Amino acid sequence: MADTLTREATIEADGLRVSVDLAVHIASLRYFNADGVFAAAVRSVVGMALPGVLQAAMGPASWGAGAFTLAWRSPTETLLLGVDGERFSNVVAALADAGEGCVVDQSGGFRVLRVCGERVFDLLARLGGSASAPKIGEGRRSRLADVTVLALCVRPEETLLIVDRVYAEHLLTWIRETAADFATP
Amino acid sequence: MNYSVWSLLRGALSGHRHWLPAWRTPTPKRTYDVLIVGGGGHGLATAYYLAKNHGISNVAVIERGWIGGGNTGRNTTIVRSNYLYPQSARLYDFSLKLYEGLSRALNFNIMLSQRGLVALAHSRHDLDSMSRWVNAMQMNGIAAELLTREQVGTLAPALDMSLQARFPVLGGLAQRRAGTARHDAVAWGYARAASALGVDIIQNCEVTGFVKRADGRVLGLDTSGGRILADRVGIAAAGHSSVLAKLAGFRLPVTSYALQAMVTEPIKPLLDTVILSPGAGAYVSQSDKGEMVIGAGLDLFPSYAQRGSFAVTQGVLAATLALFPSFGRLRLLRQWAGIVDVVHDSSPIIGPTPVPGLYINCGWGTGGFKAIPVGGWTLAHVLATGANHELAEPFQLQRFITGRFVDEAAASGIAH
Amino acid sequence: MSAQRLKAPAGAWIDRSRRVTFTFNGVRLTGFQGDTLAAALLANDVRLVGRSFKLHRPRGIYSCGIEEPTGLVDVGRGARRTANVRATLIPIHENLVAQSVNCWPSVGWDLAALIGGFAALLPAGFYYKTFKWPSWHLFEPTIRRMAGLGRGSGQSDPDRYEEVAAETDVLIVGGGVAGLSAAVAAAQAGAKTTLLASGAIPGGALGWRGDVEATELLEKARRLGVRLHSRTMAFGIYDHNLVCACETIMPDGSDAASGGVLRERLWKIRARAVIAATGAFERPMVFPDNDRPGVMLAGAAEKYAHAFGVACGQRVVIAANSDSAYAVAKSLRDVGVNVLAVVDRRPPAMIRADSCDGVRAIAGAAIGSVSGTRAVRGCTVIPLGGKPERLQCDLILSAGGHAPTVHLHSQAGGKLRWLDESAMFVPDGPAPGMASVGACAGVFSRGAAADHAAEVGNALARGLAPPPAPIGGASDERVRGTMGRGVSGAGRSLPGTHVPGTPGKQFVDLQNDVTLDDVALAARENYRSVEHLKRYTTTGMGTDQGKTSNINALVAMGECTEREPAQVGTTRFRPPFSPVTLGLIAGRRVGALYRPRKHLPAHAWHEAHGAWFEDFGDWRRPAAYPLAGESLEAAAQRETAIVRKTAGLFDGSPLGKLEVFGPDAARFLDLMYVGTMSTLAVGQARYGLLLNENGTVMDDGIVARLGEQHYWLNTSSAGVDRTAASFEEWLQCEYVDFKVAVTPVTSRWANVTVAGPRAWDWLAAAGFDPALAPDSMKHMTLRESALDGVPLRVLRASFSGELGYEVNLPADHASALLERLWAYADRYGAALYGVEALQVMRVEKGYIHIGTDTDGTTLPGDIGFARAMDRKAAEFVGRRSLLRPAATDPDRLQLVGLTPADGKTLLPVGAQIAASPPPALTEGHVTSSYLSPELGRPVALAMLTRGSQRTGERVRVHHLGTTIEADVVKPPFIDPAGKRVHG
Amino acid sequence: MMQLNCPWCGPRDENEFACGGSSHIARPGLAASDQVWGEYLFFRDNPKGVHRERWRHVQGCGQWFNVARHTVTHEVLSVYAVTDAPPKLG
Repeated sequence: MADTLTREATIEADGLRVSVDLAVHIASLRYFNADGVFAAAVRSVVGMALPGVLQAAMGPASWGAGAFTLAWRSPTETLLLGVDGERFSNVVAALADAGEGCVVDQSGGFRVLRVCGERVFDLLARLGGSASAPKIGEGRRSRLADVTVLALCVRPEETLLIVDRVYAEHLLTWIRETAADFATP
Repeated sequence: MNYSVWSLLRGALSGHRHWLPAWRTPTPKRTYDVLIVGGGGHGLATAYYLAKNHGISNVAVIERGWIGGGNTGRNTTIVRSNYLYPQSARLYDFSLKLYEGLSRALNFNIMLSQRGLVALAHSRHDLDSMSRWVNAMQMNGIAAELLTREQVGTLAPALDMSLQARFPVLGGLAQRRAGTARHDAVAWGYARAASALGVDIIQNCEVTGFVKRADGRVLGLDTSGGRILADRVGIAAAGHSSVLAKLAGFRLPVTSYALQAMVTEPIKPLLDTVILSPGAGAYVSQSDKGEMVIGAGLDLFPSYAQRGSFAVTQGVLAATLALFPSFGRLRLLRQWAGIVDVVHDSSPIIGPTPVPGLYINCGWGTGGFKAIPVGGWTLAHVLATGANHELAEPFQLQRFITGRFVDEAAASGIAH
Repeated sequence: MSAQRLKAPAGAWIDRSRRVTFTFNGVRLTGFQGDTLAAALLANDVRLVGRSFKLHRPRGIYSCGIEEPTGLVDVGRGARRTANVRATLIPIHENLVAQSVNCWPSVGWDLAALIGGFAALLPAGFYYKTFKWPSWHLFEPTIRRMAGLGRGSGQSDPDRYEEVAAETDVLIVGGGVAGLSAAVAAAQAGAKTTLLASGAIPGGALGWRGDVEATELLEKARRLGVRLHSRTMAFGIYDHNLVCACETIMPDGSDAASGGVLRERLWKIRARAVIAATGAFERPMVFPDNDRPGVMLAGAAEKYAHAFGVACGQRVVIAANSDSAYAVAKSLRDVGVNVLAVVDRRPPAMIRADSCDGVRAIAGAAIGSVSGTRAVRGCTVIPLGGKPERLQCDLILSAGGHAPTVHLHSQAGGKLRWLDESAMFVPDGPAPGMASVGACAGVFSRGAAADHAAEVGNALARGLAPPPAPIGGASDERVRGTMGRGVSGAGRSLPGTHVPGTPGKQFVDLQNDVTLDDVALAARENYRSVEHLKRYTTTGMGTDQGKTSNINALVAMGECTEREPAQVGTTRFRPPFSPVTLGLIAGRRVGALYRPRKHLPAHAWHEAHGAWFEDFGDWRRPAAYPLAGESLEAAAQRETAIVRKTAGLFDGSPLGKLEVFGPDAARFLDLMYVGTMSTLAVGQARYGLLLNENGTVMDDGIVARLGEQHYWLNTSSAGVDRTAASFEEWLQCEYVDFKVAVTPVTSRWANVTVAGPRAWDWLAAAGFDPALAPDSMKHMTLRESALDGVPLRVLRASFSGELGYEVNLPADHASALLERLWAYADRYGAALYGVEALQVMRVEKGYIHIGTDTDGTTLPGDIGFARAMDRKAAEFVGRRSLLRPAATDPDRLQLVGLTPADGKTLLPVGAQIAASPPPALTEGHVTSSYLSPELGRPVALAMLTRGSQRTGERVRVHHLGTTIEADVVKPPFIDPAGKRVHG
Repeated sequence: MMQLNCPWCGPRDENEFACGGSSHIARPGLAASDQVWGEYLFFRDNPKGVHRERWRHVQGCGQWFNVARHTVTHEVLSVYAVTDAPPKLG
């Protein structure tokens, strides 16, 4: 009923495929100066600079191979996402005492929905405001299905929806019902 | 001229040419004993009770637009006195008692329909809060009952009574004497009766300033129709209270918000009582013409625009359909908003202002319509005697300095 | 002579090869594919369609569109029954079911029609003058039954609605020549352009004329990438140019699939600029009995003839106050309909000489009477000064002039001005962010409308101010449209059309039965403001919102009160432009998708272990784990006894959790909490109270120090969002130079609580690090630990009063830990316990629960925290308010314990404490109350005036008519020294 | 439904924000009189015209910012930082 999200909870529709990615590690990087001591530590440990406002960037290695993604969330917060648990913990540990900032492991606190297909924009237009759809390299936190969702796009035709765990089922149900009517012109 | 079935019969025979104006439209005199700013329900009631209770009829009501055009014509017409604190319970029940005799007193049918009101409980915690509410009302001498699920279901069969509903109905608090009244009729009824007793009702006349003596005492009003003097002035302008206070040189603990209301197309009777659900966030009744009258909470940002945000309208109607799924295919006919004067403890302010001779009745927030009779009665009392009516004593401006709030909303429990 | 189908080519919109059968009032009828229900009814010579609201007079089809006042029906079956639908808007489909509204037993024999006989007794506002004695309650039920038009389905709607957000530079509302011209111009200027049309595109007056230029415009618009939405009615314009529109996907009465369908789509379009091209409605003429079935709008009859191939009558009289009457006369004649005469109310000088070739025009004349009640059979014409002439006709058309559709302009805050020569209100300059073009701007000649619309489209696309409308009215010369007959020019029209003094009911509002006499009565009784007129007579308050009645009503009021129409003015136009389905506005927010509930990470595990779930705020949580046949209360008693005796397992995951980090974190928390947090050593935890600026207790919970600059905060589950928001407000708006980061982590960490004397033994058995043992980890300590590599934050704290461990771990591992611990439960005779048992235990200990024992008026001193405040001289949120007179009032309600005098009776929650039964002055109320299994008697908490000084006093507790005696005690009721918690 | 231009996230629909009431209200210290404290907490201009208020982009970046908005037309005249002085409005 509630949190029985399994990998197979995928939704197929006309020009759309939505799946849940359970194995994503997520941490909040909090800092008081976007280009201070902490930011420098992130650049060296993660290999990428903190993204600018509304930006999201993926590390050099492809997603599958344990690269990291950084997504701007506020002037004092960036989300770090990674699929390789071990590399993720090393980064979290390395940043722990970087000073002027902290790392808050949020793994398990969010769910990541992977939305693929050419009608991603049509789906997001049916979940929320018209400013919710991220372009490539963007991360936009907005109101989708009445709840707060960070939508980030690091690859063409693939948008990740990051939602608080307690609202994941709600968002998925809303998407499932929307997708069911996707074929109606 | 008396309104009755006989007068209607006489009218039928004479093509209804014998009816007199419901209220006079005099040219304003230069001076009055009392001036009242605001021609809504509270202002008109104040004028009526000044003449009726205190024999002061050298009074003028100054209305910026047309009488009953502000919140009086924009609310969801609910009258009730299901209040927790003795001070509020006495105030609102006094108002309900006046409502119960108002059609006869004013010789104007205000269509008071005491069809009962039920506040819904959706959790055991809600039931506990309602137990406190009912017992407190009974302590205040106001009849109230706790209803079982089944009793609520029979009163409002259109409710979603399934236990799997998003807001399962576990019971309710009922006040049988509560119900609805025709809002326009309340304004017109008071206007007609006040005019008959000699009160001048002056529409399309906007107050542009207060005339004061050197020592600060109020002497009268500057208006779009010229200067009018008076010994005492009463303000009953609801959402525009701060605008008038500013003209008079003081500030109020008031913020004006849009409060939306809406009606559906008229259908045959489907709901015979007033249903309130603080938990779901909507309240509903069916008008005599058959429209579902729907209201909810405020648009939560300051506004004097009588429109309301579409996002709030969506929330209100989603809440309404959560309670009444069978209303889904009905259609929204009209949506509008009043401008309500909200204070921290959602209780009124009836009494003197920092300006000598200037008194105010405001702060009713979302609950002004039910209080029109008592608002008029108590403002008239202080205008006539200079002393607060005992019902109004706990509701003074000073409470925002001393901290002696009468916080009904808070007493019903913050979110838990 | 009945209405009937006209020969082809009349009927551009119908497919004569596809017959469609439908039932109306139980009678099976047939029409063609493309017919609306109204067209098909007229084709079958069904004149009587419904009954009017008040007088139940017979009503027929009056228009051919959205302004229909009287042709209302209920359509569809069962859960799909839809009330008050306009027959003019429903395309018929196989086995469509429709019924008349507001009549019983049938539309032909409506009992309530007897009222018509007493109409003289029922002028406007009659109900204000009577029904007072003995009381309104005697009359209301009958009146309510007679009121209300259609009947709802009484079942929940099986169909679905969705909401789509869009953005565009220029949004055009209306698909006629003006709308299309503006769209093409805007797109050519490079703007992202969207066009909405309530019907087909091209729409408006061109829809059925096979207008070559319009089709070219449409093609050009498509090529330029204009996004065209037909069957999409813009119903409202809101702040900052948000236009909301309803797209009809599955029209009413279509019973397609058995399951639900996507019925309508809500468009929420944010536009930089909006152009209204919404055309105009035709104004009815006012003459005696102008409400009989067979009296219709002239434009409507023309459209029925050409679009649907239906002659609404064979012998037609047109009552005119506008040149458009002659265009309609010739148009009907072209398809073989016999137009007897145009009865033109205007003096000859106002009538265009070239307009009436071959059509008999009676100038300066009016219709004196209409014969026939359920269908027109004839009328008398009274030339001013001449003798009446009787005409045998079966159809009387109204061509009363035009009323520009200014609703969106007015909703957007635009002003209106009165054009006397054409007797209509037009926009007075642009509204903020919006311009009007074509007929709704008062530009009726086709050429001028197209040119002006293009200029406006171009200007708004480039962000420039729109050029003013070339409002011609009478002086505007008629431009010969390329396709023969131009769109009728506005021409000259009289404001008022009725002949004063003629007897008979002359209707202004057909749906609500408002006559000229009612308007005169309103004027006589001083209900002169146009808003009073509307509310007193209910004109314009029907489902058509006055689209065909507003102008005639306000003009009539003007005449009764010697005022010009401009002085009378119009009422405020409020959304929606035309009634919109509630379900559409709610969109997907139905059932569980409206305000989603929150579930525990281990919800399934609890479900599998017999949890009884309830709502606690938005959280769904186990209230208890009842065994077979056990009540909730009995289960809670059993669970409590087990925890007190041995040990219990509880899921506390909804507890609010925040991580507060930064060099100024300690200083900041001292400013937020009543107590002092900066003195906590690392690993140490302390209970804290949070107030708002007004001193009210808002939240509470435990604060623990994880590191020099790092704190872990627990708050109430309902309060965490509010508390986090409050911290952000203080940090960003007041203490702006503090370096503090507040990160909510409620969903990251599950909370598995083990409590009871054997709690530690249980944890040890399950493999927890021995360093967490009670003797090496004091009460109110937080330790970071691990179990099989899973990181833990273990807090020794207790809301039950027993030895307690709160194990915070990543949410994904909650079920595994519960399962692991549950395996050892039998060894200790332990049990799962729910929220109910926790409440019993915390009340036994006298611990408060914010929002249950406290409310929005409770100050810290009321619940025993006065001492904490004195010791802390420093500033904190709410402190100054605690120095106000009210806060130091000795008579405040204060928290006390209560036990029943007889030691047996449970004190009801919410019972009032007072010296005597009601009515009386209350001194307090019971806030929490349970039977204590350990003590074998009830225990309760209450708020009592001067409670702290009344220990030992005997008081009376009153609940719904019963009175129970109780003694005031000082909590806690169990283990006052708190030995158990220190284990 | 309004659209507010969040200084970080750009234009967003009003239902992503929460209004925090009037801005530029100085907070008195503990020594303030009851009268001054009461006026700080409750007494407001509540203008029917331009109102300087603060908003938080709750469902976006979570940041507070100031807005000068007309309380009748809802026209937004200026958006500026919480720590900025109120701009002169033309």
